[in-house]
Amino acid sequence: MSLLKDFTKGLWKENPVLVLVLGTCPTLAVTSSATNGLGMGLATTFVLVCSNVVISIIAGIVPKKIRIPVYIVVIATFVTIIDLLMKAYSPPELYNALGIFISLIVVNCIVLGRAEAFASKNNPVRSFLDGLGMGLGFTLTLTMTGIIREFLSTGSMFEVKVITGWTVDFLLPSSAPGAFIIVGVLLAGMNYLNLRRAVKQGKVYVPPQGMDCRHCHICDFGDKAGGQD
Amino acid sequence: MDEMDFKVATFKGGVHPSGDGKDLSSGAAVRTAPLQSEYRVIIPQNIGAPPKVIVTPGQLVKKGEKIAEPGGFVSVPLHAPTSGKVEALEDVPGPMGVPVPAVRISADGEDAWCELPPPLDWKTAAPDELKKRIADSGIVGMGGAAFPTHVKLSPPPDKKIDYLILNGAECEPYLTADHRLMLEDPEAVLAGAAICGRILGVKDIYIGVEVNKTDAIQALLAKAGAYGVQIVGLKVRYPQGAEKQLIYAITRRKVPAGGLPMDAGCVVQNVGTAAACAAAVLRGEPLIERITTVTGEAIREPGNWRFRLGTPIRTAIELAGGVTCEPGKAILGGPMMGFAQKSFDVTIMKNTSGILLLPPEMVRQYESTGCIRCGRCLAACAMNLNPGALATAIESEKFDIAAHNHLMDCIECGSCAYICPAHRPLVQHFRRGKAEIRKRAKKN
Amino acid sequence: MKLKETENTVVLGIFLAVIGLIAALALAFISQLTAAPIAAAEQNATNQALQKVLPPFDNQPSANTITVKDPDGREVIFYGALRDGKLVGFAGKGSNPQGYAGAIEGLVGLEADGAVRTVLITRQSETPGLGTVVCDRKEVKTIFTLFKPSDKKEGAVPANRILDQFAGRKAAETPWRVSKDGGEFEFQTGATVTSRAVTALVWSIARAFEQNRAAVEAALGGNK
Amino acid sequence: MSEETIKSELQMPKGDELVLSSSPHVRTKESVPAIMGKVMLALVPAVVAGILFFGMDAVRVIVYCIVFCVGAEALWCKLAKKPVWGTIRDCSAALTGLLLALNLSAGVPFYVCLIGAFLAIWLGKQVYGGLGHNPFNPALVARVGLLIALPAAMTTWMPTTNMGVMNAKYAKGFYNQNEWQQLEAGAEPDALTCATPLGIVKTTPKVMGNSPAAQNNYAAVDNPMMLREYFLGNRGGCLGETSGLALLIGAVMLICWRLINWRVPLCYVGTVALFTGIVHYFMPGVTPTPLFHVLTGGLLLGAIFMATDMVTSPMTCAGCVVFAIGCGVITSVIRIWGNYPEGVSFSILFMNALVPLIDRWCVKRPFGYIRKRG
Amino acid sequence: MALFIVAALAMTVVGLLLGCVIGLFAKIFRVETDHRIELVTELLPNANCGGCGKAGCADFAKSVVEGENPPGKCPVCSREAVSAIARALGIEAGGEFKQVAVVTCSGDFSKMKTEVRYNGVTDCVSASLIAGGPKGCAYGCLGMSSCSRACPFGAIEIRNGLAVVHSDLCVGCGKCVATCPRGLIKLVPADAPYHVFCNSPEKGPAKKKVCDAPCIGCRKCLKAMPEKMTVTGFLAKVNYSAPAPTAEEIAAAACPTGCLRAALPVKEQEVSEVANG
Amino acid sequence: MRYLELTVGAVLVYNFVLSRFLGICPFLGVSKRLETAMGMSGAVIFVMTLASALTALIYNYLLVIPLPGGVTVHLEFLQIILFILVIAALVQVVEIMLQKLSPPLYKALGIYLPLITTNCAVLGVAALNAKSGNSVLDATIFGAFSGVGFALALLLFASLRERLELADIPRPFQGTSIALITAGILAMAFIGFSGLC
Ligand SMILES: Cc1cc2nc3c(=O)[nH]c(=O)nc-3n(C[C@H](O)[C@H](O)[C@@H](O)COP(=O)(O)O)c2cc1C
Ligand SMILES: Cc1cc2nc3c(=O)[nH]c(=O)nc-3n(C[C@H](O)[C@H](O)[C@H](O)COP(=O)(O)O)c2cc1C
Ligand SMILES: Cc1cc2nc3c(=O)[nH]c(=O)nc-3n(C[C@H](O)[C@H](O)[C@H](O)COP(=O)(O)O)c2cc1C
Ligand SMILES: Cc1cc2nc3c(=O)[nH]c(=O)nc-3n(C[C@H](O)[C@H](O)[C@H](O)CO)c2cc1C
Ligand code: SF4
Ligand code: SF4
Ligand code: SF4
Ligand code: SF4
Ligand code: FES
Repeated sequence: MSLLKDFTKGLWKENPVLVLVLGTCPTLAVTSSATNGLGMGLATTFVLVCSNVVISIIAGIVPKKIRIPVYIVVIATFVTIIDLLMKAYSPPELYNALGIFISLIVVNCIVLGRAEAFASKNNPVRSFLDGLGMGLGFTLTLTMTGIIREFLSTGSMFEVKVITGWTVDFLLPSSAPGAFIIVGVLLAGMNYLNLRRAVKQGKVYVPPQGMDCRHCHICDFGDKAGGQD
Repeated sequence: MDEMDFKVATFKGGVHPSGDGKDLSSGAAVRTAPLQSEYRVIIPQNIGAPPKVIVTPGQLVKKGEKIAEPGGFVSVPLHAPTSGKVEALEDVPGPMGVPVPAVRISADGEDAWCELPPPLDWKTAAPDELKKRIADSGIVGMGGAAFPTHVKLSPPPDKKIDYLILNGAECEPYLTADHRLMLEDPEAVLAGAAICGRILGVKDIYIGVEVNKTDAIQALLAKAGAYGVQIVGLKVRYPQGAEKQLIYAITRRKVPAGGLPMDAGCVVQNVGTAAACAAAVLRGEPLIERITTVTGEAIREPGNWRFRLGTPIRTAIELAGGVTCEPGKAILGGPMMGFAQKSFDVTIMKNTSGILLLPPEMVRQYESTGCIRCGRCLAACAMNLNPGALATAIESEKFDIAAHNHLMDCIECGSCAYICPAHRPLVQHFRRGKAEIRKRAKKN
Repeated sequence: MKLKETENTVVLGIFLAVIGLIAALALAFISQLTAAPIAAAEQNATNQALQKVLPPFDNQPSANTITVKDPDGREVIFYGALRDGKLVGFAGKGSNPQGYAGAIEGLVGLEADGAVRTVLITRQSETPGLGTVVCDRKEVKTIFTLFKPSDKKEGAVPANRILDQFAGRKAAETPWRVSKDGGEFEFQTGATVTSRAVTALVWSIARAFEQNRAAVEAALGGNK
Repeated sequence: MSEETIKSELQMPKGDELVLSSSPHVRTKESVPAIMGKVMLALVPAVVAGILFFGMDAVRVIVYCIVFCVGAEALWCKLAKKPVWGTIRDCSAALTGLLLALNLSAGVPFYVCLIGAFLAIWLGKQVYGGLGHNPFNPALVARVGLLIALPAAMTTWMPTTNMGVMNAKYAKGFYNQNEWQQLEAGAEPDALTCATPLGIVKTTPKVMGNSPAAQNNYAAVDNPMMLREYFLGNRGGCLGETSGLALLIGAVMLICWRLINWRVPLCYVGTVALFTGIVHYFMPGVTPTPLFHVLTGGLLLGAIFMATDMVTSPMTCAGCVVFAIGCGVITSVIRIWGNYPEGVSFSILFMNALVPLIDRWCVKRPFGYIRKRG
Repeated sequence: MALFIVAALAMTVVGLLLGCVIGLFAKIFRVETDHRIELVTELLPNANCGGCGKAGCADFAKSVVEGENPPGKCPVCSREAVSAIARALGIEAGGEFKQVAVVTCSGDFSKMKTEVRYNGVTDCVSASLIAGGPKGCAYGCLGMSSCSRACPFGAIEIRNGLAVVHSDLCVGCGKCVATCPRGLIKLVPADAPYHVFCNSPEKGPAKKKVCDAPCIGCRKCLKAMPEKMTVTGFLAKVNYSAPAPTAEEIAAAACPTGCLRAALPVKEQEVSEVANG
Repeated sequence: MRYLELTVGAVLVYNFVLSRFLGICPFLGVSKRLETAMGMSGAVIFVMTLASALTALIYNYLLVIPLPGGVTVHLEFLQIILFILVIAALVQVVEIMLQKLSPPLYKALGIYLPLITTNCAVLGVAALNAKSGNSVLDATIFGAFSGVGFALALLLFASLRERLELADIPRPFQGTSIALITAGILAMAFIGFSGLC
């Protein structure tokens, strides 16, 4: 049961992008098409799962003082691996479209965040499931965002025209400003659903106010800032 | 109009309320209200400590007899408005909507003065003696704030007072009480000015009068020389009568923010206050009556009346011939700064300069929209604040932002709310903001 | 003392070093493993473009090149395609700086006789939706064609109204101009500048070939 | 009146109609709908000019935009359960619609108006909470959004119905050669497009470099005769931007009604003139004369009606001046060196983003605060 | 092979270097921090409501660690969390019993006379500054949502012009008490079922004139349960330090105006509608 | 002229946040108050400049190692690891030193430093430098001005958000949602600068 929860929570309840608002850069940058979103999501999932497992194994012996550098080395290793693999085996268009964002998985807050918040405190199996869940949640969100942006701008999904009569491209959703706007609207939609659900369940819902550093303990910003932000 | 030998001064900002309603009552000579059978004298009538009642129910009092002692230095005594019996000490509707304690006195009809203190010769009497007389006569600022006058006349020794300024601007629309006073009894005003000037030992005494009251200016000018008082014409513009703006207009001095006029070497008195001082010094009469304008489009016979303190406004309306229609709003004071009332049982106090009844068609129910940031309030604010932004901050309960943006310097003149095309209740926001900020300051 | 709480500088250094060592070895291993596929993929990427514009070939055109100057003095790289040792076509790669937002780079496939075969724009920064309409060859799949067996020939490229009109033309003719300037080539309304630049680019590559034909054919060899 | 008559006629108030509200108890007669209405009135000359020059197409676009904008506003209010009429009544949606229309080419298809209306009202205004809360000018959010989304539709310009009045030698530059030949031959092509002066200036160096031919091209669009036509409005462009004359009439109306701060248009246009003047003088051939820059593009419309939008511009005088100068500089830079032929919308949007900072730094010193120095 | 060796060497050197540098710097530039504060903050609810009288949870945590406040001073914290903190720091839990707010007024639109039309800001503080607001009673609830906006837990609803506390949402932080300009919201023990819903000290007849359900000071309740009630002037109060009145006692008292009664039970559905606005 | 293009490009045309999508998390997270944003801006400019210089050194001199025997070893696959390690260590060292040496400066900047480690912008600038093969000087300038671009966007955005705090935003749009939408419109305005370099 709890193992199942470790896996499923990332999909919706603690969705890294829409609820925790982490890893925003790739969410915005590579979702101009569904394929790119899917590719990026899978690459991140790979890194997330591998690093989660490795870190949960070594967490017990890593000296506190160099915890972050060690984790980063682990993560960077897997990122380099996926980078090399994609260079070798993925379609070149995909690799080019994702560009430097593959290497930037290293600093994706989700990866380090899960390492710190979950993997370093739990056993490899749970860490694996957590990584997989979070990764798939991320993939799902990215793909969905990609589908929406692609569909709104050209009427196609995964480069397949769904609406055949759509001839004039509407380029706003696939442009840079459109990325911000579409993700913003998606977040609003998520908030709306949560609000509605809260009303049904008799609970109070507070929309996420942005990456709230007090709940992330990657660094001690939140504690030092003392809620001043 | 003949050539006038006074300068016309003004300040920056302000508004011109359209249709200032002064002509309704400016031609009506001051009449004295007949004696009423009952007066309810509200006890806290001054800023500062409320007076302490010294009479008990059933006690007989004479007109002008003290019924309350000052509650501290910043406080004044109260005097019986007529001779009669103290009926009760009770709560009555106050001008701010909350019940306030009052002394109810039923008149015996004789209206007999108590033994008044002897008149003083203001030219020879010691300043301290004059000041004491003013304090004992219960005189407070009659321009609105009801600040005890003797306190104003006792600046700390390190503050050198250079100018005494009498405020005859009466910039509020509709109100004509000061106008009539200056026109009908210029000598009382001038004498009061001279008395106060002597107490303070000032260089110059000015009376500032808006130039829409030329007859009053002429009347003052005719006698001013004898009292060593200068008359200054003021541009017609609201809030010309606000202390800081008046000082700036006349002396070009700026009262520092958070400071008092004395920080700029000035003392400002309302002309009515001056007249009351003159009455106290020259005739020994305490402050038991004042001139009040009863006006508004809903009043049948707008005019200026001399009312005893404690007269209900219902009586005032009755004296003014009642109403022409069911009023949409009853206001104590002028339309820009006065307080809306919900009861006609409120009684006249030392600072009640006007009773204004507006017909319903003039009282639009303003539906305010969001601030459109037009900046008109900014241009209108005589204090150079940004009222629109302040109100927005208060609306979203960011009081520290408001405080940071100098909310506390707002004089609540209402120019901003008058001019706002979105009809935002700016002043109401400011009152709330100030209340919250004061509450917080107290807590820390 | 537990490793986790240690603050000993040397231990910290060694720990990080060991982690680094493991990472380095792992990566070195993987990189060796992927070196060949990556090289192949890179080859593929260049060849893919060439494949699109050239007739079927069996050599490595990307290794069979010569650089010449076009009439305006800009460099054009020619790739030679051989089949069974015979020259079957050329691909010229050049650029034109007069695009709406910077230079436009293109690859033009030529038949052995110098007639334009296929035009491909390889790099541009034109306005999306305007200039890119001129440059992009995008395959439009729809849900209806998705499951149909593809009936396109080997090496065929998606159509583009502007780029396709050059096919079969030879440079020796009158100046190539868009119809707006009195020429015979169609242009994209709203993207005349791009259309002009593309037209000029193709023409200059075709002319570069005509003028240097001998040298190119000689250099790119093939036993005639 | 004697005491008796007073008594006999005395009517006392019952006090059941009393309204309780804060001082001041009198208010100005001005109101938001009135302001918006007046701005629309001031736009009437521009609308008339647009219709004169672009015919029924202009009417169509204007009607579409206003209807769609008001509709979008109503729809949002309905969905958000806000009072619909209360929001429509302030006329700001209608004004936004009108301004949006004036910012579009008269030839745009209806769906451009529809999308633009939703971009303006939903994205530009209502997500921020409606009138007064939006930090960006809604009409320009829509314009720029459309420019990114549908560049083809947004950069296809109609010629004015009066272009033929122009000296044929000059007018020719505006048409493409085919169309011009057809026109000369008396044919009626089914759709005519034409270039805008700024468009020609922007594309000229791309095609010809800084050559004598390019200078010729500049001279063809930038000469006294053409400038007069531009001033009257006889040129391609957005339907409301072409006639400098009509816009200036609007400006005079707005300034007389004290609805806008005259410093904004003055500083904006002045900065553009100065900037382009300096560049024109010191780097000949890079850009046309300042007067050309003032009279072409959306500068006058933007400076008079859009940079002055009170909601999205600074509140203080000093702030407005900074704002306008900033707009002017950015507009000039984009026009001279950027990819876009015109930078008015971008510059105003960019400066909109700076407004909170400007507002923070350009505050009036409250009365009684002592100057820090001296 | 060279690749392996060079790569391994490079990484080892860099790793060693960086590890040492970090360790060294950490040693040289050592600054002490108190980790207990972090710990306590984590255990606190992080609602930052200010109910403890501090600027927020982190601030409160600091004061707890410094011994200035007992952990129980946080009204929002669950008992378990409080004792966890106490255990962690080895101190007394302290604090008071759970309290909830109650709005001591019955004057909704149906009961209290509204004499005039109010035109202004919908905010109790603002309204009370204008002739005391539109409602007839100068002590009653103004019903303009100041308290419900102030409540960080969405526990107050305005119902027909009267504020109603949903006691299951209320945590007793006291924000509303501080906000109400009339001072008629009181913190009472969470388990007290009955309250006097009136706040006006005025004379009974005066109250009767403006309100249908005031406390008229008839003292019936005092007679029925002398030690559980107190009456001062014309206003009765429940004596919360005594055992709570029973339903029978309340019935026996038979409050003639019904201002002595139980707090309204609220349905869950309603609660969330309030909380989510 | 080249440097003008480099700088204008980094600040306006290819703004890190608004057109390259780098450093969005701190952009959203630390933009609620202008003062905080200013602190963050300073820290980012500082770290990005330093990190660009260091990583460019690594890229230019450490990744291709000529061995004595005429063999060159290509260590490009260690690029990511080396970059991020150096950045992390750099940030940590700077933080530790600031904390001790200059408490006021630490107070102003220090708390933002750790946030920067996990920020795409810094690694991104290193990766971009590597991708375009910039020299150390070019890389440093590019890094500094990319930081300035980040700072510009952050300051504009923070002041806008302070204004939005006071606006009456519909509930579902509150918080990050409206922040993203605003960033989108800001990005639209920045599109106008395209072509300046
Ligand atoms: C207020 C306003 C702002 C405009 N802003 C832009 C802009 O930022 N970018 C743009 O390409 N076009 C903009 N336009 C449209 C230009 O006027 C249009 O691109 C084109 O007409 C410029 O050439 P012209 O001046 O020769 O007519 C704007 C139009 C108006 C009315
Ligand atoms: C906005 C505003 C307008 C005022 N207008 C007048 C006025 O017209 N006449 C007047 O005597 N006092 C006016 N006052 C009060 C004066 O500021 C000042 O308090 C008064 O003149 C002092 O005299 P007093 O103490 O005798 O009342 C006004 C105050 C404010 C804030
Ligand atoms: C925002 C914008 C983007 C443009 N992008 C391009 C482009 O990518 N390619 C191009 O050739 N022209 C571009 N143009 C230039 C104009 O469309 C230009 O007027 C046109 O190329 C020549 O006019 P015509 O095609 O209508 O005859 C652009 C113009 C604008 C306003
Ligand atoms: C002088 C003036 C100029 C205005 N300009 C614009 C404008 O450019 N765009 C717009 O959408 N609304 C404009 N408005 C209308 C209104 O301010 C706008 O709808 C608000 O920005 C919406 O909140 C203007 C209003 C005035 C009074
Ligand atoms: S802010 Fe205050 S001082 Fe300024 S105009 Fe408004 S009420 Fe008057
Ligand atoms: S006058 Fe009103 S609408 Fe204009 S800025 Fe001030 S508050 Fe806002
Ligand atoms: S109702 Fe009052 S005491 Fe209870 S949680 Fe809300 S604000 Fe706090
Ligand atoms: S009398 Fe009591 S119950 Fe009635 S309104 Fe007043 S306070 Fe409320
Ligand atoms: S994902 Fe880029 S900064 Fe967080």
